[in-house]
This record gives sequence, C-alpha cells and structure tokens, in this order.
Amino acid sequence: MKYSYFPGCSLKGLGRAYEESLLPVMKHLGVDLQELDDWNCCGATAYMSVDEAKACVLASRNLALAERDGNHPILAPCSACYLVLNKTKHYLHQYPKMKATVDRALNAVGMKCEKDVPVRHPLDVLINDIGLDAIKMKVTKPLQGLKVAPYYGCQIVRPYATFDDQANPTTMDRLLEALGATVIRWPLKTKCCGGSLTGTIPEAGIRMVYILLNEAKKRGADCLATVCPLCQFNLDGYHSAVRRQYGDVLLPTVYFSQLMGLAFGLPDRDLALNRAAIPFRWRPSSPPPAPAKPPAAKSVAA
Amino acid sequence: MTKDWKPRIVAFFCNWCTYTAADLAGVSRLKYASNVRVIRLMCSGRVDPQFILEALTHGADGVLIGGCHPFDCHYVEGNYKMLRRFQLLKRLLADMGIEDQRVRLEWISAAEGDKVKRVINDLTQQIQALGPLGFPSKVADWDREMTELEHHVTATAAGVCACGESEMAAAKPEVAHV
Amino acid sequence: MNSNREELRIGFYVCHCGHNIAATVDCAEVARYVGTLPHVALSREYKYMCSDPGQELIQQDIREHKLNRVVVASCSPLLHEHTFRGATEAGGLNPFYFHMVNIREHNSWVHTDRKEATEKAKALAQAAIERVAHHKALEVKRVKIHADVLVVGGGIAGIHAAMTMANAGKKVYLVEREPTIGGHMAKFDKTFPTLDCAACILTPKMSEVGNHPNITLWTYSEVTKVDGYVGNYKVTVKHKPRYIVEDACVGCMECIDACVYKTPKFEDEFNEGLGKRKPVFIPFPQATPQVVIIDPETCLNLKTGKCKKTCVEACADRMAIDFTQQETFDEIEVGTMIVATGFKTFDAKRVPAYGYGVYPNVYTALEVERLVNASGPTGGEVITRDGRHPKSIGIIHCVGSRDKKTNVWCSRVCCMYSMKLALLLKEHTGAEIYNFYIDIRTPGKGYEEFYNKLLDEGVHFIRGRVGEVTDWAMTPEEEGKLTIRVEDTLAGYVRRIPVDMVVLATGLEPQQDAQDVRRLFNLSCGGEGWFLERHPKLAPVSTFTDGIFIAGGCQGPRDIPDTVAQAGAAAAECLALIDKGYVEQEPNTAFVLAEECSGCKSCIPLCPYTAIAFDESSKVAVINEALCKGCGTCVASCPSGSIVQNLFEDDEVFSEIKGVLAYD
Amino acid sequence: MNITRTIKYEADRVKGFGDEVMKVPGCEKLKDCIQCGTCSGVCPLSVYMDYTPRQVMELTRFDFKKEVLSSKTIWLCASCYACTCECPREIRITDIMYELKQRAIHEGVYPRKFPIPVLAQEFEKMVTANGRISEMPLVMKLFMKTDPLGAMGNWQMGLDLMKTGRFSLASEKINNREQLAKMFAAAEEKA
Repeated sequence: MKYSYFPGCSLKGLGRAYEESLLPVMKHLGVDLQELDDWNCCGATAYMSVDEAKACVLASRNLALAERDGNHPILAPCSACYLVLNKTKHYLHQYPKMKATVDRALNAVGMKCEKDVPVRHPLDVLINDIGLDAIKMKVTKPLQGLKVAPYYGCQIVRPYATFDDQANPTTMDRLLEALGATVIRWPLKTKCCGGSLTGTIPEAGIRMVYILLNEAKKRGADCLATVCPLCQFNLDGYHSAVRRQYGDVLLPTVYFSQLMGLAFGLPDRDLALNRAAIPFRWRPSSPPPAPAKPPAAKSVAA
Repeated sequence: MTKDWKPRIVAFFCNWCTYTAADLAGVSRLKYASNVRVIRLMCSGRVDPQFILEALTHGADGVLIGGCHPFDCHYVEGNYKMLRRFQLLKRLLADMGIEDQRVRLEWISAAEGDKVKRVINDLTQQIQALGPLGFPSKVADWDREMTELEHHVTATAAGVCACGESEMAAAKPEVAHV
Repeated sequence: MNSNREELRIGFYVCHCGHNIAATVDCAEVARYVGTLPHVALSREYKYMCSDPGQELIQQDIREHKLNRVVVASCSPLLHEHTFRGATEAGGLNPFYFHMVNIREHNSWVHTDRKEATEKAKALAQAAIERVAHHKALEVKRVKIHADVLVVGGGIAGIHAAMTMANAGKKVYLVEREPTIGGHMAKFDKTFPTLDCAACILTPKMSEVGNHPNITLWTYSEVTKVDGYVGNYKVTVKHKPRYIVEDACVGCMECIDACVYKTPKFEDEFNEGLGKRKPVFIPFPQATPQVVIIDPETCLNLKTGKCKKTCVEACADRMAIDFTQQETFDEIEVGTMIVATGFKTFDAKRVPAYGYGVYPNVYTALEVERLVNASGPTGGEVITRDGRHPKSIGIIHCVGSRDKKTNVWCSRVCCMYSMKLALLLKEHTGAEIYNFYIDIRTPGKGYEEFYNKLLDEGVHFIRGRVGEVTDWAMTPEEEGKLTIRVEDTLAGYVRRIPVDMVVLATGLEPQQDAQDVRRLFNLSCGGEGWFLERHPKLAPVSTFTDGIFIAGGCQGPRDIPDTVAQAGAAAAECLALIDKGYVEQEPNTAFVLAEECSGCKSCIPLCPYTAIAFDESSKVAVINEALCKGCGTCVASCPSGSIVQNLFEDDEVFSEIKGVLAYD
Repeated sequence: MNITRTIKYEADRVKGFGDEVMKVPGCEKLKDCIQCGTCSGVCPLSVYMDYTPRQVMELTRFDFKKEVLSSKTIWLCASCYACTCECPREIRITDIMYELKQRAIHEGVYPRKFPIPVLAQEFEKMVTANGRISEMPLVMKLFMKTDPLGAMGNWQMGLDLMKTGRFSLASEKINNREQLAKMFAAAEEKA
C-alpha cells in the first residue's frame, strides 16, 4: 500500500528525530511512503485562532495535493497535522459555506478537493494495515525489561480519530508489547502536555510537563514513548525549567518509532537517538536504562 | 410553473404507527410544511396501488405512504406486503415517466413525531424542486395524441389527408406514417 | 341502509378547541366554505365540540334538521371519534354515519401560517364530506373477555398488579424469568424518603403472592408466544429447567450445605457479584418461591457428569433434585395482560472517566445497596474491595443520564437514591460524604424535606458534573486515594477532592431485550426503547394493543410509589374490561362479494390471521369475520376487487382522495 | 478600600454577541449548555483560568463580550479537546474558544504583550507568506516581541538544541507561494 507522506513543519525542524526514525522503520516494514510534493503547513492550532476559514483553505491545499498525486491515504505523523487535516475534512462535509470558500480558493488555482482522501496516523497504519504479527516478525532485539509509559497526548485520539478509543487508547500499548517492552499503565496517557504554553506561559506549561514526567516516573517507567513532535519537545526540552520549579525528574522521552527501530535492530545512527536533550540508552539485558547524567549543559551527550 | 406554486401531497398513514406519530408531532407542536393531506387507513397493507394512481391522476404532485417499521406491524406483516407492492408500483411509475422521488414509502413508528416532520419537509422540498406533476394535463396530452393518431390512421387508411391538420402531420411525420 | 337512497343531509361542525384550533385556522371561513358544498344541510362552528353542549348540538340538529350524516372537524379521531359517534347515535343515527377530520394535531398545531392552515382544513373537510356520503350503517360486534389475566414480570409492579386482581377474585398468572420474584426492589436496603426497610415491606407481599390461591406463580419462566386479541389471548410460557422439582422442594437448603463445593465459589448475581454462592443456591433468604436452583454453568454434575451428587443424598427421599429436567411449555388462555418487565441499570463502564472496573473502590449504587444491607455479602459492614473502611466517600450523580453520549433522559430516581445512600453510608461509616450533582430533583412527597435533612446531617453537596476519577495524586493527601476532579460551579473553582470510595449513581435503561418483548406483545417503543403508552396523559398504562397494559420501569424511569400506583391502575384497567365482560370491536372487518370473486385464492396466504378460507362448493373465498382484524391487506391485493373492508371501502377512500385534491 | 461594581445591568451586555458566536460553524450547540461544569472538570488548564470554561460558555451566551474577550481563559486553552469529547451536551467547546480567540485578535482586546495571541499572529503571518513554519525564527520573533529578556533565561535550551542539531535559523518555504497567495485572495472574495 502506498501513502502520501505529510511530514509537517515540525518533522523538518524540532521534531526531525521523528522523521529520521520513522522513515527507516517504515521502509524496513516495506511501506511505500512518498512525500507530498510542495506540501504546506497544516495551519495547526495557532492558525485556527486567527482565521478559521483561511486555516481550512490552508489545510485543504494539502488534501487537494494528495488527491492530485494519486489519491493515496495521507500519512500524518504529527498530532496537530493529523487533527487539523481531519477536522478540515469534517468541516467541509458538515458546513457547505466553508466548503464553498475552500472550493473558491482551490478553483482559483485549478485544484479540487472532492475525493475524501483518508488522513491516517502511523499508529493506525501500523496496527490496522501492517498488523502486529508482521511487526513481531521483524523484531530481532526485543525490548525485554524496558518499562515504557505510552503517552498519546491529546490530538490524535480526540476528537476525530476512529482508530482508537478516546478515553483509553491502546494501539501504542499493543505495539510496544509486540516489541517486547513492558507497558506501564497510567491514567495520564491522553492528558495534554501543555502544547505551546510551555513557551508562552511557562508557569502553566511547565507544570503540565512536570506532572506527566513525575507520574510516569512514580509508576516505574524507564522512558516515555510519544507520537507527537510537540509532546516530545515539551517533555524532553524543558527539564531544566522543571528542575528549577519542582526539582529533578529525569526521564527520557522517545518516539515510538525510535523504539521500533531499536527492536528491529536498525543501527542507532538511523534512529536519531542523539537528537534528544535527555539521552536514552538501551541495551538488552542491561539494567534498566536511566538517564546517564543530569542534562547539564556540560554533560549533554551528543 | 407559477412562482408561488406549492406541491400537493397525499399521504396514507397507518392507524397504529404513522398516524399516531403525526398526532405526536402535533402534540409536540413540531412545525412542518402544510402541503400534505393525510388519509388514515388501518394498515399500510390496505394501500391499494390504485389509491396512489388515483391521487396522482387527481392532481397530487406526490404521495407519501407511512407504515410501521419492519417487524412492528400491528397486523404482523401488512407493511411488508405494502413494501412488495410498492416495489412493483415503482417500476410502473417509472414507465409512466413519473419521477422516483414523487412517491415515497417511509417506516415511522408511533414515537417518531420528529420523523414525520422531517419526512414531510424533505418530501415537500423535493417535490417543490421537481415542479408540478401535471398528471391531469399529461393524461389529456396522451388522450389527444391517441385521438389524433387514431384519426390519422383512419385517414391514411382511407387515402384521404384531412386538411387543416397538415400542420400536425408535417410536425410529426413519423406519426403520420405509422 | 335505506338512507343511502334518501337525499343526503350532511351536518358539518368545525371546532375551535378554544384557541387550539381557532388561533391558526379561520373556523368561520371553513364553516362558510363547507356550507357551499353539495348535500351539506348545515355547517356550524363551535367553541368546544366535545363538551356536553357541543354534543347536544349534534343530537339536536340531527333531529331538527333531519341530518343523516355528521362530520366534525376537530382533534384526532384517536381521541374523540368515540365521543362523536356516541353523540351521533344519541341523535338517532347509526354511529357509523359519522366521520371525523383532524384539524388540530395534523393542522393547527403543526402549522403557523393562518392562511395555509385554513386552506388545508378546508381540503380535509371537503374530503370528509365526500367520504361520509358513502358511509353505511354498521353494527358493532361484541367479543367476550376471558376472565383470566397474565402478568409478565415479578418486580414490585407485577407483584402489586397480580395481588390487586387476585384479591378481586380473578385468576392471575404471574410469569417471572428470574428464579425468584422481587425484582430490583428486593435488592434495595431502604427506600426513600421514609427509609422503610425494603425487604420488610416487600417480602410479605412476595410470600402472599406465592401462597395466593388465585395466583399461579411461574418463576424461571418466560413468555415465548402471544396469539389472539383482546379478550382471547393464547400465550405460550416456557419453563426453564432449574433441576429442582418445585413442588417437592421445601427450601430446607440441606442440598446447599451438602454440595461438593465446600465454600461458595461463584459470583453471586443477587449481590451484584460482591459475594459468592455455590452451584446450588437460593438467591436470597426470602426468595419466593422458597425453592433452590441449580446453575448448569457451574454445577459439576451438569457440566462433567462426574460428581458425587452429595446434594441428592442430602435431599434424600424428598427427591426434589432432578438432573434430567428439560424445558417445558404451558399454553394458557387469558383475556388481558399486564407487561411489567422493568428496567436495567446503566453499565458504568460506558463512562470510562469514572474508572468503574479499573479502580476497585469505585462502586455502582446497586452494589452499595447490597453493601449496606444486613443480609448482604458483608453483613452490612461497609468495607471496600481493598479492605478499607472509608473515611470519605464521593457519590457521583447522573452517570449515564442527561448525557447525549449515553442516555439523554433524567433517570428520575438517582437524586433521591443517592441521598438515601449518602445517609445510610454516613450512618454506617461516619465518613465525609460528597454528592456531585448537576441539579437536585426532588419532585415527590417528602422528597425536598429529605434533601433538607441531608443538609442538616452535614452531607456535602457540590454542584458540578465530575470530570474524572483518578488514582493519580497531586498532593500528599491524595496519595493512595481516588481523586475526584470537578468544578464546584457554585463557587466557580475547579477542585480536587480525594476520597476512599466512589459511588456511581447509574441511571435506568430499558431492558436489554425490550425490543424482543415489545414485538412479542405487539407494543410500541419510543426511540430510546421504553414501552410507549397509548396517551401520555389520558391513557398512561394502556398500549396500542387492546387488552395489554404496561406498568412500572418498562415504560420509563420511575420510583416505587409511582410504580405501585401504575400497577394498580393497570390492574384496574384489566378488571374494568373483565367485569364488563365484553369488548366492542370496530366493525372494520372485510367481506368477500361472492358474485365477483374469481376464486384465484391470492388473498388466502396474505391473511396473517388465517381468516380467509376457500369454499370448495361455491369456489370463492370466504372471510371468517370473527378472525378478521381489519387490516385490509387482502382488500388491497384482490385482483378482481371483490373484497370490501367496512369503514374503508374503496369508494370511501377514493372519494376522500378526490376530496382532499378537489380543493385548490 | 477599593471596591468595584459587580452587578450586571442589561446595558453591560453587547446584545447579539452570543447569537453571532452561535452562528459560527462548530459553535451552534452552545445553546444547549446546562452549566454542569464537565468542561472545567476535565480541562487541564482550568487550574490557571480567570473564568472557568463553563463560565466562559455562560458569559458568551449572555452577551458579556468584554469579559469573555479579555479573559485569560481563551488564551490558556491548549486545544486538547478533552472538554469537547466529554461534554454531555456535545458542545464543541474547543471550537468556541477558537472563535473567541479570533474575535479577540480581531478587536485587539487581548492583554498587551501577552505572548499567545502574538504567537498566533506571527504564526499566521509566517505561514501566509511562506506556506510553512520555521520554528526557531518564529520563537525568536515571539521573544523579541513579548519578553526580550526571557529569551536569555532559555539559554540552556538553546544550547541543547544546538548540540542536538535542531537549532536552525533557515527559513522554510514552499515553492508555489504564489499559488497559496492566490488561494487566500480567492477565499477572501465575497467572504
């Protein structure tokens, strides 16, 4: 099966480790990803706050591009992109006025958005298209003994996803178990990471980061696994701010795709593990990996 | 079609489900289009296809039949029998050039007052868009054509061309040569 | 039928119904228009046609103006057709020379444009005028009513209805699918707002039912088939095997003691799974009948055939245990029925945010009823699943009620039972109790006073629908507890409140198999699955099937007093029918015009009541009037048009069609 | 003692404001609110809000435009959609928050130097011009506009980013920017 890969701005910027690990993993599974040609920003939450109609126009250009380039399902790894593209589809369906605006914009440049291209998340594709059995077959270095707290964050399960349960999603749990990891059950797996508030209102944002890290750690997690570049950035990048406010809660946060790569035995250099501020190291049969050292400026591992 | 033309729709509702649902719509003060005139029957199974044709020939622009949901018929399966009859009737109507949307069968239970409203509004809108059926004038047209046809056949057979009707003969040569 | 040949003299009346019709329909104009139609001898408008003077008017006009047909344009015929037929008859005419036009439910109440509504009323009236010309004089048929009654469901509604009728001397069959009667009420500890002990007021009634000479009690049984019609129903009842000969068992329970399972091992349904039972058990001490039951899913002998059968030994020569028992069936005849099949409680797992099934200390209200009950699994000691004596308890209202994602309705009883449980829990534990509510609803005698009492007792009320229940601690006081996160909407703050125990006030829902039951008894259901009453105000226990009544929680959420009142009402409706002795049947049956019937037999398989037979001697179809119920299906499908339905003759319907369309 | 009048007169309402909001796609169901507070109960950010989400719903419905548009609440919403998913009346609270944010920006009533609306606007500008976001330049711009000194406090993070190869000041752009501009122009016609 072929997919139109929609990386979104983050996967080319702060979240590049996500792309750098996801692409080799998907390739390893034989998934054909073709990056959508000349895609644009999905609009994200910030754009919605300024102009909803234009945000829909922005998102629909991507849908139209995918339609033009073979109408393959869009694979959107970033939670915000996934949400916004799906939301736009819902809105176009539900509100004829919005559809008219979007059609006017697309018409002006000779494009169309009519074919209802599916927008899918990698977790959805991995579980439902590829299947856990096929994934298990590829596992050569099971993550035996690694205790992972799966963290879904908000926007992939709410409110438009249909591939998993809103209140208690389990796709990543099942995936991690297939990789051989031990999954930590915890009640915060769909709680918000603070989004952009970490930067804009640190007091509020940092608290949310702290709550997540602290609870995962309390429940014995070795690391958090995430599906979203913003979640990863917040949970990984604000350790020093957390320490200043609440004390040290060191816990690495990795993309699920990085864990998949490890279990598949892909070389470390293909998994961009060195892109995190809090280094994550995992060697099978070694004692549970703890962050090597506090992430002081002097000691950041490259 | 005049601008303020309003469709006229005849409805046949079964006593137990749909008629009661329409009563419920009333008790609930739901508002819907006033174009439908309801005729009460005990069961949708009583709806004779002739009733529908009769309504269309007498100037109805659409017909609505309301019965209980499948398996809920007060008389076990009258609604199912209506459904079978309805399918056959639809083919006939199609042959007569009557648009599919003009005649509709709906299952509406006694509790579905809101569905009565929805269906009536929807059907009214649809038929408004289709325009008048004009069945009486259609029948008159057919009658006229047939009379003329007969006339021509007789005339041709007699080897006489009725003058004054040459206009028509010219307009419809294929008829003239039948 | 001679009046057909007479000159037609139709009297027409349009009713204002106060403002109900007159506000939207120009009644004067309708009366004026109808007065211009042929054969209309008289056309009037009147404020309330259904009033005594209104009816008197019809009678007087029939006499003075020699009317021979009457048409009234007013409300739904389902409401007042009977009234006006009566008036027509009282005026000296055959009642079926009357026809009714619905210009209220189908017109004034559903339209707003006065002109459009008036035009529609005129069209409908004209149709009736044309139709009534074809009406014929008909005779009402009387059908005798069988005096026996069936009550389905042995909860408090069924028990009360059965007792009422049995005490009036009627023979009653009470069918219950569980091994004992008692229903939900038997599980309650106390009842609000009086705090009567539920068992103390219920169990005497249960044993009365069990011992009543006029009641045949069939537990562990289900109705599987219903045939016939009002006055003459034939009902098939299935008895499920309980592997106990009911007549032989004396309820000594020695078999239970003797069972090879020395300790109770299986989930006890009666105690909501909080306790254990053996494969042979009695649901609760006061179960009626006092007869044990063997559960084939867990009984070693029934599952494997390999068991020492110590129970049989213990039963000894009473020989009440019979492992060979099979399903049996009874067929009974009854004239009337009461369906009182009750409700089920909402499955709290459907609201995942509240953690039911995830956190052991989250309970449903029904579980707590058993927990505080002296004969419950803990003997009335409130001790949580993880062995704690709670010091603080949160009760969350509206779980599975008033929520578009689950059920939109208010379940009516939860506010009151939550407060009852709050009081009982406070008495039992002395804990701090928090009620989380959206609105407190206390519409009942003594209910608001009960709420006041709770406030006096220091039970806390926080107005806010709970966001989540979680075991994730933010502060030291939350460690090891369940934390309820909620907006205290009256204070305007979001709060986190740690508690030891959470009680979910789950709402009421239609039974799982309500749709099947509905079809079995030919009832109607609302969209949500509650059985539908014939009229919400005026016929609240009647259904659209004559002779079948409904009572209790199967119709919608209600509390015990309302249920009992309704059961009494349903019983009274049955008694009224039985004591009258007969029902009058609408003469809308069909008959065959023998001279026109071609004998094609196509009608015969269409009749769901096998009312049509083929007469071999005359080679025509014949309809048995006693079996015909007047659906008209055979009429519509007769290729030669030789079947006629009274009240719905082709001419009558055709003229009605023409009539509604004649008016532009 | 400083006291303020808290009573609300009818003149304090901006009549029609609530109705206007309820006409916007996604916001229709606000009418159905029963003020149960579930939205606030599940909102992770309600901890810091001046009005709880429930109060914002009520204030909006009753036309208290000034109070709503100048509230911090609408800017604290992180769009996690928990309220929208849990609301028993199926009100799309997140969408209503978006609508209120748009109105606040449009009317310029948000708190001065308040970073979130500034971020939203800078974000919009950048996407409109380039079609994509360049994260670092966006963040730099934001700090320059709202809290120049605050940027210094985050030196540690900047260093982390540089060391992990994620600090890039390059400007991301789509090729067909002209096309996008045309689309926006067409969308605004008659709109």
